[in-house]
Amino acid sequence: MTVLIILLSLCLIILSIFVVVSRNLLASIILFSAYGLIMALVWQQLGAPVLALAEVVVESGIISVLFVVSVFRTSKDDVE
Amino acid sequence: MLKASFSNLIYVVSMILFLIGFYAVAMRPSLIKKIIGINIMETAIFLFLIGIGNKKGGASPLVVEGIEKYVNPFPQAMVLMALVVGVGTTALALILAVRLFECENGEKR
Amino acid sequence: MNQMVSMIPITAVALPFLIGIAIFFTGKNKKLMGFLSSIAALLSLALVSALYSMLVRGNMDVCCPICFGAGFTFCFRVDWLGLFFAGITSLLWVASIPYSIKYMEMKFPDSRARFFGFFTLSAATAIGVTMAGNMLTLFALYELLTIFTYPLVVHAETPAALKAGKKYLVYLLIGEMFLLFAVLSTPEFAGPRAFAKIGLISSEIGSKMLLVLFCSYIVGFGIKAAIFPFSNWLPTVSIAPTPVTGLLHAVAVVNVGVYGIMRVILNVFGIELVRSMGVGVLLVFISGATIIYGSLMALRQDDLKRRLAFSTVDYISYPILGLALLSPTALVGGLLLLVTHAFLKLSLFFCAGAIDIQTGKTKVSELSGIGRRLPFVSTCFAIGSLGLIGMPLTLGFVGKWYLWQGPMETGQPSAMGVLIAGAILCAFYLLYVVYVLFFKQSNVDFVCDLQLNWTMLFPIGAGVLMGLVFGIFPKGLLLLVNNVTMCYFGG
Amino acid sequence: MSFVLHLPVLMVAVPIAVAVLISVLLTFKRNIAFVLSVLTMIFCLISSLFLMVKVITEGSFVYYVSDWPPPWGIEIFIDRLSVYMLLLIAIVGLISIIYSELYIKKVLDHQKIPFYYMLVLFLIGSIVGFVISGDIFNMFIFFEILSLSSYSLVAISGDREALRAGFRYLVMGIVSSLFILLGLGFIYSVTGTLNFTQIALRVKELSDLTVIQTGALLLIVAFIIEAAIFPLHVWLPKAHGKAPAPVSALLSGLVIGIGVFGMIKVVYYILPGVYPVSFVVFFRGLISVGIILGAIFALFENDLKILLAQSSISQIGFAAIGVFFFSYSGLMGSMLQLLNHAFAKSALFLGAGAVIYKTGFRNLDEMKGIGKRMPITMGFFAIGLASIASIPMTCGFVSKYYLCLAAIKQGLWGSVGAILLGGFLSLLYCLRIISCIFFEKPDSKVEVKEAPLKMLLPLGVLAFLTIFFGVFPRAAFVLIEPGVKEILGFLR
Repeated sequence: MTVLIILLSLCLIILSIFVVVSRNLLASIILFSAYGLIMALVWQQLGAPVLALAEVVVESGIISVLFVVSVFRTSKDDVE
Repeated sequence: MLKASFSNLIYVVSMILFLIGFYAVAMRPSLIKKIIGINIMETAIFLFLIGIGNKKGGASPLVVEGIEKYVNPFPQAMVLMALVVGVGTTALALILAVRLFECENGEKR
Repeated sequence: MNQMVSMIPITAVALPFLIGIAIFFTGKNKKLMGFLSSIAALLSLALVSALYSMLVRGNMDVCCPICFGAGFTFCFRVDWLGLFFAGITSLLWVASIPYSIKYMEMKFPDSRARFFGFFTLSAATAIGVTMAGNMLTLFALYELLTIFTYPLVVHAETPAALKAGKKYLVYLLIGEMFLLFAVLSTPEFAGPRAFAKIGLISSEIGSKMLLVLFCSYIVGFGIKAAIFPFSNWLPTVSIAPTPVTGLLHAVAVVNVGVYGIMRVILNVFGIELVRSMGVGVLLVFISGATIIYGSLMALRQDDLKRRLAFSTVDYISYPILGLALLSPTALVGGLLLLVTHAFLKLSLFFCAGAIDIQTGKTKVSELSGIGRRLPFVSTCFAIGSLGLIGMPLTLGFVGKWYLWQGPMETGQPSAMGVLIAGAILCAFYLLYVVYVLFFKQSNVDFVCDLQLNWTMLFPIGAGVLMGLVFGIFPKGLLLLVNNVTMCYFGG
Repeated sequence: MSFVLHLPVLMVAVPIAVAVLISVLLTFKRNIAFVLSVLTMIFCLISSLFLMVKVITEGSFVYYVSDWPPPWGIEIFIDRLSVYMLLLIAIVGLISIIYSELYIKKVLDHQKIPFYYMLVLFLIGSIVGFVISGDIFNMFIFFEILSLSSYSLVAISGDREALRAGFRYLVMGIVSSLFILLGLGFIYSVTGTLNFTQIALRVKELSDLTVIQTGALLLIVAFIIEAAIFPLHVWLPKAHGKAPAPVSALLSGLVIGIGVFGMIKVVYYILPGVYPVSFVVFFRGLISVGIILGAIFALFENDLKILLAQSSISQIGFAAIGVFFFSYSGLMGSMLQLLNHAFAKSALFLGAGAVIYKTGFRNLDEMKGIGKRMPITMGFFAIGLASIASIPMTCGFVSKYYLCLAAIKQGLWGSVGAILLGGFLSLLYCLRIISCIFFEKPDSKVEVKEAPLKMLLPLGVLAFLTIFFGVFPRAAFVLIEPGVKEILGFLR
């Protein structure tokens, strides 16, 4: 179990770095929703299945949709 | 030393994620990126809180007969509430970002 | 009964204060405004004389503490030193009211309610400072005095006046910063009746800290008393209307500064401690420098009011010098000179204002030949000047007589030199004006289109007359001054 | 008197319930929003008075919402200081809402007006909740609601500058609330509880304090952001300067004061007095720099409302520095400064709002000589300035007096210098404003009349309160002193 958590954590860190560094906003949002899914997995491993479910719904669901909508209404590049 | 850092793995990871998120908030010019950074920070803290409540080999806090060792449910309840509040905050931030963008580009809808 | 008596000092401050606030709301009603201003002045004079009679009868315990909480007590108390200063201010306040009403009517007809409101507030606060029973009260009123005089300085609302106001505030507020520090560092500064005993500070707090405290106090009060490096604000604010320069900046405000220094040396530190610290010499040096500096600068001024203002810088240091010599005789001399200065300088300023109103001349070089057109004003100016220089038969002479004995008693020849040089320079810069007034031929003809009535001439004449009367019969005044010094030097 | 026990919860619940009600009525009854808000605030004021009487006579009490004791239920903790804060909140809240009516009608779109009242009520309800909550997590939740409504209120006018200011505020605010969350995680990990009294008990049993100190540090940093203390003040000037005037009054008068109150809670309740010296010295240094810098910024600012906001940075520094003196006088000064700032700064923002309402002028240059055109409005404004400049006979003098006294007693010469210099600079910028609005000749020939009575009255009440507490500081001492003594008792 520990190994799984280590792997997932590594994934989390790498994903989050990509999310922050990526020039394309749309790409970073998609990566962010993947990050949310992996985060949910970690939480499940840590004995919080209900929270994991909530995280999937909220982070990868509602918030990602909100992000995509706002990005479509603004610009797609990583500049202000 | 190595063993200690293994048991504290969750804390270390959450701190790293927190700092990455903080970098995005502080350094990236794009408003959307800042909001994403805020979300990363937020999830990092949730991870930290869940890590606090976790006990080795503890079951999730659902009462099932025969299990005596549960993880602490209290941090999980906190995270759930904070998660909900966080959605609201993110939504408001996005609304502001979109309005600001429209204002600056002279688009009125 | 005792309760009521103890309320008199605070009443003497609070009543004129409230009247001053009421004056703001008189608006266009000129009569009511004048009436209220006079009432305030008369009321404070009456209350101060009541206190004086009480003090003569030996009722020293006129004290009224208002405790708000730990370490925050306001207290009003009357003793000889305070009453001496309060008496001068209230007397001259009454004298200057008719003059200022007339002056403002002619010179600044706009927003007079504001002027008289702040004028009354300032005078009331200046009297309040002298009745303060502890350092906290003293500081609070001291700062209020600065704030209340600011609108008077900028009353003309010209850019030059605004600039002068800014300078005034920066100087005085820096001083108040030091003062607040010193006040708060003094143990027992806010206790009820803190001034009741002599020597609030024990020498146990360390000689370094004592010196820092002393210097902070001297800077704090000294800026208001216009001592040497900090004296430049005083000539600058002579741009204000003449009643302000006359009553407030030649009498009330600078006197309050001198009063503060006296309180610090006599009550807070105590003569003995100051003597053992050896800082008296420092103060002698500072006041000597101020005397020389003020006189030299006064010689160079062409603007009459500026010249008189520098003369104030010069003259107001005599009491400090008298105090710094730490001998009772010198202190008597200093206090007498303070009275001299208050009466005569007020008259001189009022003369300058009168000349300005009648002829529009403000520069000394333009004054030639005015002596014959305005004989009364010019004669008063001449007598006042002679009094300030210290001619026999004037109060200035009596004061200087006592002051001169100070250096002889304590053996400080440098102070002697300063006194001689000061007297000579004073004669030069004042008598030159008199010379121009009476003996210089005027090139241009001018018309006196206005006739001054008695309301303006009376205060001028009264001030000069007081200087003469007290000079010839100095006994009563000496008695009062001796009472003041006896509290600290013990006979 | 048992109904008094329920009042704290009602003071949170009623504003929030009314806010929801207003948002439901949003589409049809528009005018009712104002009336409802005023009634709500009057209710809050009355209940805070009742609470005050109860707490002063009988001491602090604990209330469990629907009788569930912690750790399951929500605990509400009312002591003398929180009652005092509640009174400030109720007074300033009521006054700003009354003032809002005319101002908001002029500044905002018609359909936004009920929305505005809804947000203000949310703000006030959540501030009350923040003050009375007995555990850190509830503090966090109320802090989030408080922040959300403040961001929205700052950005409500929808113009570009306001939106920018709102967004910047939002980013800083969220970071600050995340710091709270992180800090409470740290504290929870070693104490296993978030309840203030229980934490204080557990701390005594702990041998290693590093973790809990880190947690407390994070909480303090969060409140430093909220209170806009020096390096983290960047969001404040624009946010308070660009918001509608009554909102600025609420934000400047109450919300940043709440940051200081949070600090007091952390420093005195959670971890009473066990801080490394370097840590305390560091915070005092930061706050001192903030006091001076804020005043210097204000000295060179031209936009009146932004100037007032800059001065808030300096003024709230005075309140915050007293917290780190750990002494009676320091805390007295701090609490008095909160009172002074709540009343005087609100009066100033409302006064600046009155000028904007009447003339549209925002810059000091344009306001030359306006004191002669609207003497009563500007007279009240000048009283507020006097209090900010700590002139004797105003509340500001008493507070700064105590702070300086505390610093001198402890021999903290750096803080003494900062307080004295800060006070001096405050006097300078206040007199700059005074000389500009009263003594300079106006450029324009615009005819300006006095502000309407509905705006003058709130201003007048605030000006009266600053003078009242300055002339009779004992009235404030009665409220503050027992509370200060009580929390100083925790230190030992």
